Amino acid sequence: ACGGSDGSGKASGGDGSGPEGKTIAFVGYGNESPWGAAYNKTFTAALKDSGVKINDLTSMDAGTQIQNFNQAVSQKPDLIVALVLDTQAAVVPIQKAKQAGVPVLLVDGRPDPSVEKDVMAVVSDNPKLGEYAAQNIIEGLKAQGRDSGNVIVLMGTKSMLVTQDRMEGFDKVMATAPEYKVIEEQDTNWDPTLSGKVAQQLFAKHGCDGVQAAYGMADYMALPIVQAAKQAGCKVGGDDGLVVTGGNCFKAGIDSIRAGELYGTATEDPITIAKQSADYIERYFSGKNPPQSELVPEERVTAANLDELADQCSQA
Amino acid sequence: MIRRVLARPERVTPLVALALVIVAFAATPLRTGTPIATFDIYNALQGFAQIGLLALAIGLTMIAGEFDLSVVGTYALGGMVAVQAGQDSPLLGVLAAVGCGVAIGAVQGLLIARLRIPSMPVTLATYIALLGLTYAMSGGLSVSYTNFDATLWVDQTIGGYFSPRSLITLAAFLLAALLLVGTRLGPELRAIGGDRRASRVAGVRVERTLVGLFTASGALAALGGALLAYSYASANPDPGLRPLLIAVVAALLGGVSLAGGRGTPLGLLAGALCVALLAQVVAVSYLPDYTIQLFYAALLAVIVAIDSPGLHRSVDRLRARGVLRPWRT
Amino acid sequence: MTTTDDEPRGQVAVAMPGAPAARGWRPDPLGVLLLVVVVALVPVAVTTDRFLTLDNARAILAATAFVGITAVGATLVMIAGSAVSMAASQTATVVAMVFLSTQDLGLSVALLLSLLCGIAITAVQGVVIGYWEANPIVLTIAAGFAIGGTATWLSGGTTVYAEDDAYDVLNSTVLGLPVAVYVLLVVALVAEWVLRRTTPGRQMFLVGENRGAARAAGLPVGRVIGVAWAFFGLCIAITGVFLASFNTSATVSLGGTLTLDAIAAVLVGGTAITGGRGSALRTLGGAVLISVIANLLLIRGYSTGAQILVKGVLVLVVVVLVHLRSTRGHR
Amino acid sequence: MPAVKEVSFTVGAGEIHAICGHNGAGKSTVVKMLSGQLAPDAGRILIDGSDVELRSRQVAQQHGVALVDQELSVVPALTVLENMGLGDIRAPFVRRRKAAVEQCRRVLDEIGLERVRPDQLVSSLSIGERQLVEIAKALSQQARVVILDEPTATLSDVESERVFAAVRRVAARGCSVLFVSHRLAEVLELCDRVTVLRDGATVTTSPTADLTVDELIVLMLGEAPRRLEAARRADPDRAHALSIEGLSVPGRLADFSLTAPAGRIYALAGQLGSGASDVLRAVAGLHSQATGSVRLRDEDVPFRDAVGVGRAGIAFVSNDRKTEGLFLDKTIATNLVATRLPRLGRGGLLSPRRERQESRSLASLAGLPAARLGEPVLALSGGNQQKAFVGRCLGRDDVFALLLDEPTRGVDIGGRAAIHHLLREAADAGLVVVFASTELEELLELGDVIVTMHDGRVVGRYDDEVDGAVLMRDMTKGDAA
Ligand SMILES: Nc1ncnc2c1ncn2[C@@H]1O[C@H](COP(=O)(O)OP(=O)(O)OP(=O)(O)O)[C@@H](O)[C@H]1O
Ligand SMILES: Nc1ncnc2c1ncn2[C@@H]1O[C@H](COP(=O)(O)OP(=O)(O)OP(=O)(O)O)[C@@H](O)[C@H]1O
Ligand SMILES: [Mg+2]
Ligand SMILES: [Mg+2]
Repeated sequence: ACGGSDGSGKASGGDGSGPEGKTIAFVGYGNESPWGAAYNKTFTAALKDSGVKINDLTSMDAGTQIQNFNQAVSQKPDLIVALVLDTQAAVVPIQKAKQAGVPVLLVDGRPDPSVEKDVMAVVSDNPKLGEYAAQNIIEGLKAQGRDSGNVIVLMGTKSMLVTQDRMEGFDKVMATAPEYKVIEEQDTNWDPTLSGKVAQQLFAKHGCDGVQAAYGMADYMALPIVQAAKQAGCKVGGDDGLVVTGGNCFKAGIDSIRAGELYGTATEDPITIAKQSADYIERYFSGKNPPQSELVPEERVTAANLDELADQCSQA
Repeated sequence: MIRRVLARPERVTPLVALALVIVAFAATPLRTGTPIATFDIYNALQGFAQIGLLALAIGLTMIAGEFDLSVVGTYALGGMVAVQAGQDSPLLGVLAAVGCGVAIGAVQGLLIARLRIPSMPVTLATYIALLGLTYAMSGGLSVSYTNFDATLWVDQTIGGYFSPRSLITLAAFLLAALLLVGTRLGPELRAIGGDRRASRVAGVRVERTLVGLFTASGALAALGGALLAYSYASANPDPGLRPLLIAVVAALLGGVSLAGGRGTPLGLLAGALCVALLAQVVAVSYLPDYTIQLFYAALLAVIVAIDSPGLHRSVDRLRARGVLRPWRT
Repeated sequence: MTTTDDEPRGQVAVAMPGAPAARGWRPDPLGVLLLVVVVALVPVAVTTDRFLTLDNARAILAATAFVGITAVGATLVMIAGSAVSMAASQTATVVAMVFLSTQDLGLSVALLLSLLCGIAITAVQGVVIGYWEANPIVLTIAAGFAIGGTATWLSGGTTVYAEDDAYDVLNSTVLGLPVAVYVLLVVALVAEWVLRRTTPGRQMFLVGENRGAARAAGLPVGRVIGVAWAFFGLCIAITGVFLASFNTSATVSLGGTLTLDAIAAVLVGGTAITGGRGSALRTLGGAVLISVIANLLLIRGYSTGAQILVKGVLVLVVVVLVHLRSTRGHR
Repeated sequence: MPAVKEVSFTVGAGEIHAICGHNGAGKSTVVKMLSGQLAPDAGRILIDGSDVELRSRQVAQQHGVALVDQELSVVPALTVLENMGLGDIRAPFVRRRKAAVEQCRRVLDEIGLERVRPDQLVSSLSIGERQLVEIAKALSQQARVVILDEPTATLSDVESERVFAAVRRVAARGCSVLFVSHRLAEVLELCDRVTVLRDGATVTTSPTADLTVDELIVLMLGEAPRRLEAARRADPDRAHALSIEGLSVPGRLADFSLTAPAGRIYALAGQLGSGASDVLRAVAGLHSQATGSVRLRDEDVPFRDAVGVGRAGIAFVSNDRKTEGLFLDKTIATNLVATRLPRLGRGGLLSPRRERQESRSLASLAGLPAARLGEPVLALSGGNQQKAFVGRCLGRDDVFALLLDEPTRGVDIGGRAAIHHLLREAADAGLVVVFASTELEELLELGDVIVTMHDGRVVGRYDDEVDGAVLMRDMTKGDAA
């Protein structure tokens, strides 16, 4: 049950002897990030029975991560699994891994185009996630019967490819509904507090009637928008209230959709991708030659399909 | 005996800390089952290169009783400038970065020395402003460095253990050591940190030395940032506070005190190596990332205790009351 | 090596003008700066669309609240001479986690527990700083590492959610302003009152100005510093509680840039980092000023970078002026 | 107010020239101008007959001026060797260690610091040794003019003698020496000529051979000092005494005992380093290593804890009002009530009205102008600052003992009389008053009982009439003059 693979090549290597006794160097996000914590837990658990040994080299500090990546290369494990914070800085370690003949599996964010061919990848479908957010907004506004509307966007850290990909998808879909205009794009650095603060000021700047919809790139950035709107006296949700959509669905987001405040969100939950990447690794070690790059299927979440996805989204 | 040792913590702290960390490093095979590889040391030195110049920059100001928080801002700006100016000529990029560092340091030094303002708020403000500047220069985006030759050059292995980056960092420490041990500058810096009024009366050119010091600190931080950006092939507009905190930890482990008047470049070197090795220990023994924070906390707690006059007095008091046995001196 | 022969050799003849410098009215640099800033802001404000609106004023106050509350607490600590804390954001994060995870015990119990937690964590640091004279910066860096590391360890990094949403009352608005704004005002007034009208408050000024003199005079130096930090802990805890309610969940990085933002606000409020001078109400003013300028730049469409840059320059200018003012007349 | 108005004098080559004057006469100000720390507003300084402009310490050094500042100016964080070369413009940029160590060793030996190693940290030396290091440094700089501002204030007689010998050697080489001191006998013994300053102006310059100490005092003060009759009172209630038993501070004070009943003023006479000051500091809770026992009004005093000492009813006035006394930036009123805040209101609240009342009444008690209560203490003259410092401890019903270290340091004769009067009144009101002083006049004037100390031990105790010469002999452990 994998999403679209680009089919450009098969992952070579993996002697087909099965995962038993293999060593993975795991250069993931640190546990300081809730997404990372959930991923790490699920990923480790999923591979537990396979007999793979996982060397924990996770870190939430970009510099430490690169150093750990280099460390991983030197240890010549059977596979390096990496979720990198700074895509560009990872280019050199990836090249070194290639020279050393150590295969690399990149998870979550896509690799820098210059090393795209050198790694395997299980990536979130970030453009899709952006598209879903735009679809949520358009659908919500249409349902309110609006033929015009202003949209604000609070992005994650702009320097990350994840953010850029999502914005690309978002903009593409928003372009199909020119009656709705994106009037603000602010970088709030994946910081919930900063999102809330900026949202407060944007509502003041444009007034409640000047903003009809908002996209917070993760649920923990969308919920502060909801709070800020409420505190500014703006109506949220319902027949004519603000349409807010999130992403990286979290339990809090699901609850908020239930409460009728958040219009929708989208997956990219850590659990699905953790399971899929673990599965990919087992396939790889068992010689099943998985495609070089796999996309994790993402789902749009709204009140309509909430019950099906609530479980998947409530793990983090 | 203990008392005499405690009287010169700048000699004892770095040695003890480094010895402890080396023992821990040497003991990692017990945990992991794999012997220490040449690369482990290379990689530890890479970590040293990442933090070393920053630690030297802030450590030197701490010896003189100042506290240059802006180094991490200069570090970020240096990386950004080097990447933007050095796409064609890496050397030009480094020069531009160091030039910026010199300018920033000189301006701060003039403010602090001429107006006799405490350095902490000044450099904190500069840090915030520089962060904004770097952010504005890059539009908040990481800027990638496409000159891969330079990237490969700075990190190539030399003699198995070193890279040009770690050698440059090491050289900076040795140069600082040579300057501070071999010339008047060393005692003068410590005098300025230890008793500024007395240094003035004795005839030390306090203002000039401070301006020079902040200039050097700015240049070192910018150089560190530039090398790091080359190594990562990208410049990050906001490295966060963590590099600063780690540099401070390195300096403190190096026997420098925030009160000033104490410390040597070789001590700082030991402190920076200590921090880098510790990170390597955590990495090769697959300890969770947060353990390193707990290690830092524990090491700093010891330093706090060594450097707390009130605690010493409490101990004296207990001893005077006969609760504790007196020191044997 | 000799001062030559017999007659005028080392002759010193010095004369200084007789009258002391006139002690007339001297402009207060900080006041002048404030005037300049306000005068400069007026045309910008007037020409900025939607800046001078009630809604925007509300938004500015709301944006000030979280940092402002912590900054007010930090003022006391800075006045008492212990400079700054580098552990504020980690402490706020831990408090937020405690607050959300104890919601099932009822709102008031959760509130009490989390405030106590913030006070305890911070007061312990204060006691070490006060009684042992530990360096506050080193100690709080250590504390920051310890708190952050332990929080990650114990929570395993997972997001903390509340069992119950009674806390939502903290997000409500009264007369269009969030509760946090009123709390900020109350905290600032209480802090100012403590500083001006109570014994510990006055002693904070004395201890901060000259710790040696305070000790020789038999003032309870350790206790005074401990009290200042405990109050700071209360303020951080309040911020943490509001952060938790606002975000409805808490992660290890919830505190964000609280530490430096609070220090910036205190410094812009004109409190001297060396201690002994300052005011909670001026810190409030500093926090609002930073918000106003950030808001103005945001509305005018300047980038995040420009906002941060202007904030840094503002802090720098105020620090220099405060220093010039404090050394006016002597040195 | 100009600190120095009109000063002229000439120092010959090879001459040791003294500058005398009472506290605040402007001696140090002249020294600052000659050493490049302060620029004169007008006037000329000539060295070797040519005009010089001493803009900075470095320029002064280039013209051959070496200095021992009034305030101890060696850096404790450096070694003795490093201090010797610190700020010396002749010291090479690149350090030559071997030569420097040899030179340092020789200089140390000459001044009698054979025990001190060049590599020793100055922080490990006693105050006297530090002072000697600073003097040795100045004398070794091969200067044309050596200025010594109160170099012997913290030295014992033996140490002083070493310094004098070294100074004479330097002068014999043809160097001009400028010697500032309050120790008049030593001035007359050492120096060739003396210039007397009064209120910032030269009174006279005259050869020391023509002067006696008494004549010099008259020149300095304008008229002979009047000596108040010591009024000695019997002890009232013995239970109100402060009793100190076996008080010791390692390295400073050995086994000191004294019972000081209320009503009489006890004087501890001793030069710096004699332990007199340490008795007071130890009782006040500022020596954490002190041992022994202290009781006040039959209650134990927790004397290693400054807060507990205050609570037990002891108030302390240190000898350094700048770093251990006043809150200089705060108003006079705030300073006056600083130590009695808990009693100015209830439950930790301050009552502004009571604060005003209290500060007014204290100001009038201490003789400070009530109109200036709102000004920072910094704006007061040194004498008035000291009055505020002493006044802070008076008029409290929870204070039973006053400890004062150099109660009139840097105070003119009028201010001094006023402070003495305050202390007398305090004693009459039933307080235990103990003070330490290095000044004979003050000891005789104020002390009802005088305890002389030297080298951390009590030398003698005088309850009755006593000759100043006896005290001086005790304090210096020398033979009676
Ligand atoms: N920085 C200063 N600003 C203003 N007045 C000063 C300053 N320093 C000293 N004075 C004043 O100048 C006068 C002369 O002081 P100076 O230190 O020269 O006296 P002195 O003769 O050395 O006294 P002492 O014997 O106590 O050392 C005093 O009235 C003093 O208050
Ligand atoms: N920094 C200052 N600002 C304002 N006024 C000052 C300042 N310093 C001194 N004064 C005023 O100048 C006058 C003379 O002060 P000065 O310190 O010279 O007195 P003084 O001669 O040293 O007296 P004393 O012997 O009491 O120390 C005093 O009235 C004092 O209030
Ligand atoms: Mg003097
Ligand atoms: Mg005076």
